[in-house]
Amino acid sequence: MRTPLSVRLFQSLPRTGWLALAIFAAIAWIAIPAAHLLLPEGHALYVSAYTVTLMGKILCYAVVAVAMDLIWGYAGILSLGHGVFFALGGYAFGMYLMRGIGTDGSYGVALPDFMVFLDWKELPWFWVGSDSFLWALIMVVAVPGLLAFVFGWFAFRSRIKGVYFSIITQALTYATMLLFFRNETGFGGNNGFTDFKRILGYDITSPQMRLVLFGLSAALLIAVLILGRYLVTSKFGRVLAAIRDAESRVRFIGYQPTQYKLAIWTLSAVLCALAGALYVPQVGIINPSEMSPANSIEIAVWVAVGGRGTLIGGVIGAFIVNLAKSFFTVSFPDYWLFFLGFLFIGVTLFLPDGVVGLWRKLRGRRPAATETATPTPAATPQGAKA
Amino acid sequence: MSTTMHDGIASSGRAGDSHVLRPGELDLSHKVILYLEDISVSFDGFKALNNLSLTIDAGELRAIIGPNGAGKTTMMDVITGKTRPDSGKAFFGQTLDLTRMNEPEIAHAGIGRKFQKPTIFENHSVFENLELAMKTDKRVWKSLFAQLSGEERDRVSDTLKRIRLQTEADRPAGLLSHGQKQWLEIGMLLMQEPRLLLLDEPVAGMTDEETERTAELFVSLAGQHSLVVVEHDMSFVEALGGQVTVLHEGSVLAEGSLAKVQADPRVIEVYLGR
Amino acid sequence: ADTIKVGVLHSLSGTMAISETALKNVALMAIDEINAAGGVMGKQLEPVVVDPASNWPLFAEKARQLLSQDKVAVTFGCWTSVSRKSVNPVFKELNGLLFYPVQYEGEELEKNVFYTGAAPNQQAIPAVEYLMSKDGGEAKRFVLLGTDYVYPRTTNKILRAFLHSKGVKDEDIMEEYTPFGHSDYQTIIANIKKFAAAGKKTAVVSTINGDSNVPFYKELGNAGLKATDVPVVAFSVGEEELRGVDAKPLVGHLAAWNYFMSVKNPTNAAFIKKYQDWAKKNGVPNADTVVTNDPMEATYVGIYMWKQAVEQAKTTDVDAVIAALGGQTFKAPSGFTLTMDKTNHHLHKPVLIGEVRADGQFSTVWKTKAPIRAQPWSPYIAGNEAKQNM
Amino acid sequence: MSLSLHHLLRVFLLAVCCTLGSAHAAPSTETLARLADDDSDTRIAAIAELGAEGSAQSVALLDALADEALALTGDGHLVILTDTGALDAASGEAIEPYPDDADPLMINNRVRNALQSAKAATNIRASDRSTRLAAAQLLRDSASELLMPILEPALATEQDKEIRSILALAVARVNLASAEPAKRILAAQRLGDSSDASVKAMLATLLDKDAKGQFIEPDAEVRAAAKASVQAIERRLAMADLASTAFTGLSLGSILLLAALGLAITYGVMGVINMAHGELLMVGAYATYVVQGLFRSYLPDYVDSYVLAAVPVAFLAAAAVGMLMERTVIRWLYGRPLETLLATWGLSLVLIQTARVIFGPQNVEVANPAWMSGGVSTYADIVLPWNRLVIIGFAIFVLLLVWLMMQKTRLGMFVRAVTQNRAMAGCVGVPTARIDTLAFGIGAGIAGLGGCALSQVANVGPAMGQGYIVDSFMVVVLGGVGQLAGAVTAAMGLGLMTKILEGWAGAVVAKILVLVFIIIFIQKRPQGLFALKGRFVED
Amino acid sequence: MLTVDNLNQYYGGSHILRNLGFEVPMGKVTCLLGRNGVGKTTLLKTLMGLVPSATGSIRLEAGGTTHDLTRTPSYARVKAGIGYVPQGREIFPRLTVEENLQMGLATCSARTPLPDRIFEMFPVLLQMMRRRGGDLSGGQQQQLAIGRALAMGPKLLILDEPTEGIQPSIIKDIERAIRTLAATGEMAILLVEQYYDFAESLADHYLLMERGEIIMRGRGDEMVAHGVREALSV
Ligand SMILES: Nc1ncnc2c1ncn2[C@@H]1O[C@H](COP(=O)(O)OP(=O)(O)OP(=O)(O)O)[C@@H](O)[C@H]1O
Ligand SMILES: Nc1ncnc2c1ncn2[C@@H]1O[C@H](COP(=O)(O)OP(=O)(O)OP(=O)(O)O)[C@@H](O)[C@H]1O
Ligand SMILES: NC(N)=O
Ligand SMILES: [Mg+2]
Ligand SMILES: [Mg+2]
Repeated sequence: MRTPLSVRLFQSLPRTGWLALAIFAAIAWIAIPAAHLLLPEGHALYVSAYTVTLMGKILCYAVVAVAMDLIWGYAGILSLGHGVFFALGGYAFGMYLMRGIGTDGSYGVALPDFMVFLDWKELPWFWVGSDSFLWALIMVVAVPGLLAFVFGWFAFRSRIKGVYFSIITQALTYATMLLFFRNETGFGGNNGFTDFKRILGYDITSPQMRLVLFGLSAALLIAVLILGRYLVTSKFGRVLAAIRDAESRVRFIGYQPTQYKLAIWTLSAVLCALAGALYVPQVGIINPSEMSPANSIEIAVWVAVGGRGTLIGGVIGAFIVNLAKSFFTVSFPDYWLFFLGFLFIGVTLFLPDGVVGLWRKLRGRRPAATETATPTPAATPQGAKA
Repeated sequence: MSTTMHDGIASSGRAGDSHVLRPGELDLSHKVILYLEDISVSFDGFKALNNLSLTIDAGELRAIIGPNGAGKTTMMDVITGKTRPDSGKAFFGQTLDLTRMNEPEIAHAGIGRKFQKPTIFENHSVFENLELAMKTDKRVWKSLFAQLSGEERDRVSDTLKRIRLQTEADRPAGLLSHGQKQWLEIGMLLMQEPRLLLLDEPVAGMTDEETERTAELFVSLAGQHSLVVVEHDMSFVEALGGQVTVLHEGSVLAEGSLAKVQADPRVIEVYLGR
Repeated sequence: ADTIKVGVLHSLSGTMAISETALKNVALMAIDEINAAGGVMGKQLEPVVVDPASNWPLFAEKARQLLSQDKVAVTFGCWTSVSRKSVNPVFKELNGLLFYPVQYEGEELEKNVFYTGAAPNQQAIPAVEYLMSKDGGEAKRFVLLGTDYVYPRTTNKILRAFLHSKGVKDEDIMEEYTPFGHSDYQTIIANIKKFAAAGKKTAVVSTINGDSNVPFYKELGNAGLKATDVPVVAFSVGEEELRGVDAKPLVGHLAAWNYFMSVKNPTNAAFIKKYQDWAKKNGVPNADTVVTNDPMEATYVGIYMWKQAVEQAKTTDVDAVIAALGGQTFKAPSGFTLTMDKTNHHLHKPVLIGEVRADGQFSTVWKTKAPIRAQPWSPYIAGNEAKQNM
Repeated sequence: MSLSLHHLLRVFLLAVCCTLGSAHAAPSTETLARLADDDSDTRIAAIAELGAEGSAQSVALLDALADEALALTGDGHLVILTDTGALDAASGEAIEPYPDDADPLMINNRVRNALQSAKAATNIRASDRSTRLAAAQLLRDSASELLMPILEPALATEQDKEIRSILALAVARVNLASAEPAKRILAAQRLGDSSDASVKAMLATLLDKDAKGQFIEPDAEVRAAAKASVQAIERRLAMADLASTAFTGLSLGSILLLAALGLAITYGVMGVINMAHGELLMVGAYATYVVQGLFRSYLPDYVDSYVLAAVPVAFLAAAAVGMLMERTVIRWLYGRPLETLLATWGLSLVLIQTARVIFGPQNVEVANPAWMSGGVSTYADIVLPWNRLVIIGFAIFVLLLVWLMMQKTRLGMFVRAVTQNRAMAGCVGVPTARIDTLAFGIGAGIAGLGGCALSQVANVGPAMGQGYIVDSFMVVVLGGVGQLAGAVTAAMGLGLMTKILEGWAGAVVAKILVLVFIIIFIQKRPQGLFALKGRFVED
Repeated sequence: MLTVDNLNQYYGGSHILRNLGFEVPMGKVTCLLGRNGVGKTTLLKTLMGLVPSATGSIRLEAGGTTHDLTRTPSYARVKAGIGYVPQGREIFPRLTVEENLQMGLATCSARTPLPDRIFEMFPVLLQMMRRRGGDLSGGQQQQLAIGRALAMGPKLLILDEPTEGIQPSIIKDIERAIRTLAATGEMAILLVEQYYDFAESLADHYLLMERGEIIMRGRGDEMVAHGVREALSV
């Protein structure tokens, strides 16, 4: 007797998980919009446009963190280049947004401003179709997906693992960043795209549009969490974890690790791209610095702070780090790096499984992943007993 | 021998039947399941295998002994695709050229292996270890929707019972003791239902009693499966009862019944000692 | 409220902290000074300093926060063009007011932004004209060397068009770019040497920005390319940048700005003194060697112009202040009285060309007689012809 | 430039002819006044007169002007400012009291050029060889017909071989324009010995045709000689090109290597994904800066040796920071390599901000000591900068140090053993905690040495480390983690490749191509250049 | 002599070693027997300081001094004179055979030579000096692990299933060697073995463990009488 997929999807989350998602959805889709639109400014519960965009941005980051956790936490592949997929998704959608400016730009012509003053006479071929929303959506998924697929296919086939993989992903994002910096590449150089006006004809700065984007980001996060949860509780997830722990053994029992890795890698990239596409209209700019190696490392940092191999940890990490940044950069503009630095150090030292690990410890539940193995005391820090 | 095991073997092709082979299927028309000829492997000039030739018949239980460093493990590496031989042929059945296949393909074709040093998935529970090893469609797409049927669950339970780890089923495998890991790895091998089992020192670290049980298990598997067992424990080899091959410096030194090779002065000299 | 909030939006961490921290400092100094003198319309100014951390989307976020949460009356901030581009839509949407103090590539005119740095015609073009003049060495061949991003690219595009108009042929122009943070200039300097060996007097126009300048100048010095052979004129190297280099081998190389710390006049002397005192009082690291530079002056001028406009408009309301800003004048440390253009939101600025001295200061070797009006839409870019009167 | 120079020379030669052997009169006040004029032409003319006159006082005046020590007092007097006081410009006598309102005269490049030429013409007759050499070089580059009355006698009397050949080239350059074909042929042949691109350009003009398609140079023999010489120079220049690319590549490689060597220990050997590596470089660089400052304040006479003192200080400072990091943070994370990524990332933020608070956000100035400034001119005008040469040597020194430590000492063996199996290392009696601290300290110290070297070519600022971390990891990983030889090969390979590509495609594209190359290369060698082979690798 | 008292050890919640107390006298071979998973390896790891004990004391008397090792780190225990052959070989895979052996001399001064005894017992190690430990075959690695523990001449030698994976002739050699080592009277030997015959032939004393407790103990020649073999196979 086989359980239908819908039921299994449902079962993949514990009851508390669904409850949490429901509360989250209610806040994101009902409470915040209501508080933003209906309450007067100055009301204690009023949610400002600033808060909505900030939260929207962090929701997108959270999606990226979950995507990162899928490959890092569950498949043991540390990507130091996930920013590239995020940024490509953003660029793909940004092209649509640029075209959406129409003749409202500084030069009043259909070409994007940067093309005019850099002497482009017409749209280059890769901009064809970028004025179509549908095409933009396709590109958002297809371009990063294809890049990830091709890159992953070669890398996994060559059995590139561990830091070697991490380093080439870093090289990938770095190279792409330099490429996009060049004005000749046709994406606005370091200024990138900005000054967007509308999506599907609607004003991008209107509160309604802001809320729609925010709501979509929340929806994407919910969907990604459910999907991720399903994946990691499925046999697919167990095979991934097995590959993470002992890849060659997996081969000897008849699985092709390459295909499994490629699948999760590409999926992770596409999820990042979707997040990037939602991020750009909310923050209002996309430029190559999103592809800088440091940005990609930070994604891994979010996951580690939240707790690796937990999915929800990524979300929590993304929120903690980014809210902390937003708060500290204003409250302690001169010293906030100290706070952030010590936060990272503290988390690793005292919360080896991130915030989620702490939560579990407090609840007295030891996660399977830590009670674990490494019966060799290699994992016990030297001097821990001293 | 459980019934599921029997069924599994029966349905996967009767040895010797002359039906048309599908590509990739095992051809046992000459009763030989494994065929090694003139295999040589060297590492930085050191010949670990030196023109090794060996054939294993379908259903046979073969013990391989030989001094430390004789090349036994290396031979298994060659058969399972982990090491590519410098020269020589390695065939699984009549048609499958092992030197051209990668590890998953070889595993898929029906060769299972237990490593000298037990290797299991430490973070997975004992149950999951067995589940992962179980013979099914192991492609990505299927794994996304795979779920255990009642019958498959039973098979895992049977195996758990057989390796006496029922009580440990839900513990992470990394927490098992050395001997328990050995058993778990044997269990995983059984779940794979391979045609040919390669067992590298399966009873190392087991008590004498468990060694006997293991021998019984292997003997019961023979016939339906083919087994190649490497061991240094002579009483265990004796209990297996099959033919014995002695490897030395990468090639076959002697072959025959245990009694015969034990009497061979060269074997005594290099291996058994006085 | 009895204070007026003023936003300061400069990176204090990340790659741009090198340049922007000083702008934050000078902004705070000017605010202190104004407060000490009684504030604006009798109200004290309250600075709100945030750190956008050299992260461009964060600039937009912080700008929004300053405008919508803190309700600042005006913001002084940004250095890179991309950070400005990033905040422009926010200032437009929320009708804020931004003063941008750095020289830039032009091609922009935002209602909500006042540009107190130079447009290309207030820096780049006069500098090249000088190089072509007798005193500048009558250069005939030009190397346009820059960091690979929009400001250098656009500036060089404008310069190329300008050089064409002066009869310089493409074969006498070499254009080279390096990535941000590039630190190895051996090849490029070898190439410049080769290019210069063709027999015509060659000059280098450098739009290298940020960290790359130190390795560039060190290499230049060590490779023996002297200012008397091949002078380099830079648009993004000021006193602050020269603090990080041993200037002795660079004597004679040039920079074009609208202000030099070395300018001698009472206003400047007072300005420098004020800043040095402020730095000491506020514990700025290396306070005894702080320098002033062009963007700092531009920041300072911007703050005072805003103050004057507010006092004239008698309100901090953005539209009123914008209206009042046009035509404001201020006696700047550069020694000139600067005017905010009535229409184009840019300052009329003098152009100064200076040669590097061994002590890391510049000696002015040429300057305009009077401030000149900005051309944000360069006439050397096609399509801008109609915009010259803006 | 050429026009004003000619003008200057004409005046100068006139003066030389009239005043040769005449009395050494003091410069006239009128000349002095012109020296302070606003107009460069006037000043240049005055300079030429002074130079031609050649009296000690004139030379002193010119020197003072070049050093911007010639100043105008409030009442219009010209004075020379010295370290000890002020001298009257005309008489050279000391002035009391010191004129506080004296404002030094600024000069621009054009005036500076004139000063140099004026001095060269005087200096070619100097007794000091190096002064003559410098003068000869300057005259060679600006040789013209007008200079012949100076060049020819100089050539005739010059004994030094090198200076002679330079002067001969200068004469040939002038003779190339001579009216006599025979002289032109000789000159064209002579110039074939040059390896100067500008000489090549000059010779090449002889081969040009005018608008009507006629050769500018009428004499076919001259053209043939010129052609042969052009080819000879071209060959030499091509060689020089190759050599200089190789040098720049090695130099970049040695910098990459110095930046990466510390990481080769902390990461390559110890397995700590050390994101704070760049900041350890920074510590070394700031240590160098501090040492320089101390020397400037307390040992100004020995300022030029500050770098030597900075080497051990940089090592110790970085090692101390590294040991502190290890004791407080990293030691809790062994066996959890990915967590070290997070913690060291945090550490790097803290270190950057600490530097910002202590030293300020701006870059600080670290000067090359005199012996590391400038460069050696070699073949075909290739200048090998001293700082680069020294750094190449230093890289070899540090490499040797690391190699000895890792391979030839028990400490190295212990470190390797501890990282391979920490528990077991303890069980054979290795005090693992102490070894870890020591090893990390040494790795950090090596990074400090790298930082000391980097301070001589690049920025010293709080964020400087960030620029090296990516490259360092690339070098260590590309070489094969834990493989010293691999790191060396990778660093040199990347350096050379970058420089070759840069010459061909520009810096930006070169960088992109190098990164793409790394991606492709790892496909072929998934464990790096010097991958460890063996059965344990897979497990 | 090694003296262990009242030793308790827990992995997380589970109580693995319960109130263990025993002695390993000098010049004698003490065999520890027990079925899979009863806690033998855990006991040895506790002795080595690899896993912390909850209660109890561990003392080593050798050469006239008594070391209280209960809370000392592993390396100090080695310094006090313990040599350890762990289960699963645990050689250093990327060090050469020679370096692996030299690691066994970590507590000695740098110039101490490797004792010839090792190569007499395991000639293959001499052949493979330059090969990396990880490249050796399983049995060769086991020999290496034993050789490493013997290098410094320990006062107490702890062996966890040392015959695992070793060919019969060398097992015989090891047996002889252990006897000789014990016979010198300067070494105490604690041997964990599953291979009953080997244990029986070597044991001067035996200890039988069951679920973390010692349930039987006695002299080696009493093993048959006490029915140890039967107790192991219940
Ligand atoms: N990668 C390698 N590099 C060098 N030598 C190797 C490598 N792999 C195996 N060898 C050598 O090849 C020989 C055969 O090793 P193998 O592991 O096959 O022996 P074995 O018969 O399984 O021995 P054992 O009974 O000890 O397990 C050994 O001498 C070993 O040292
Ligand atoms: N790190 C650990 N965490 C929790 N339990 C553990 C851990 N390591 C071992 N155990 C458990 O402790 C018990 C004793 O294990 P140990 O390895 O000491 O057994 P052993 O007697 O040496 O067995 P074998 O003969 O199989 O080697 C086993 O049940 C094992 O599952
Ligand atoms: N505007 C600049 N300098 O980026
Ligand atoms: Mg083996
Ligand atoms: Mg055990």
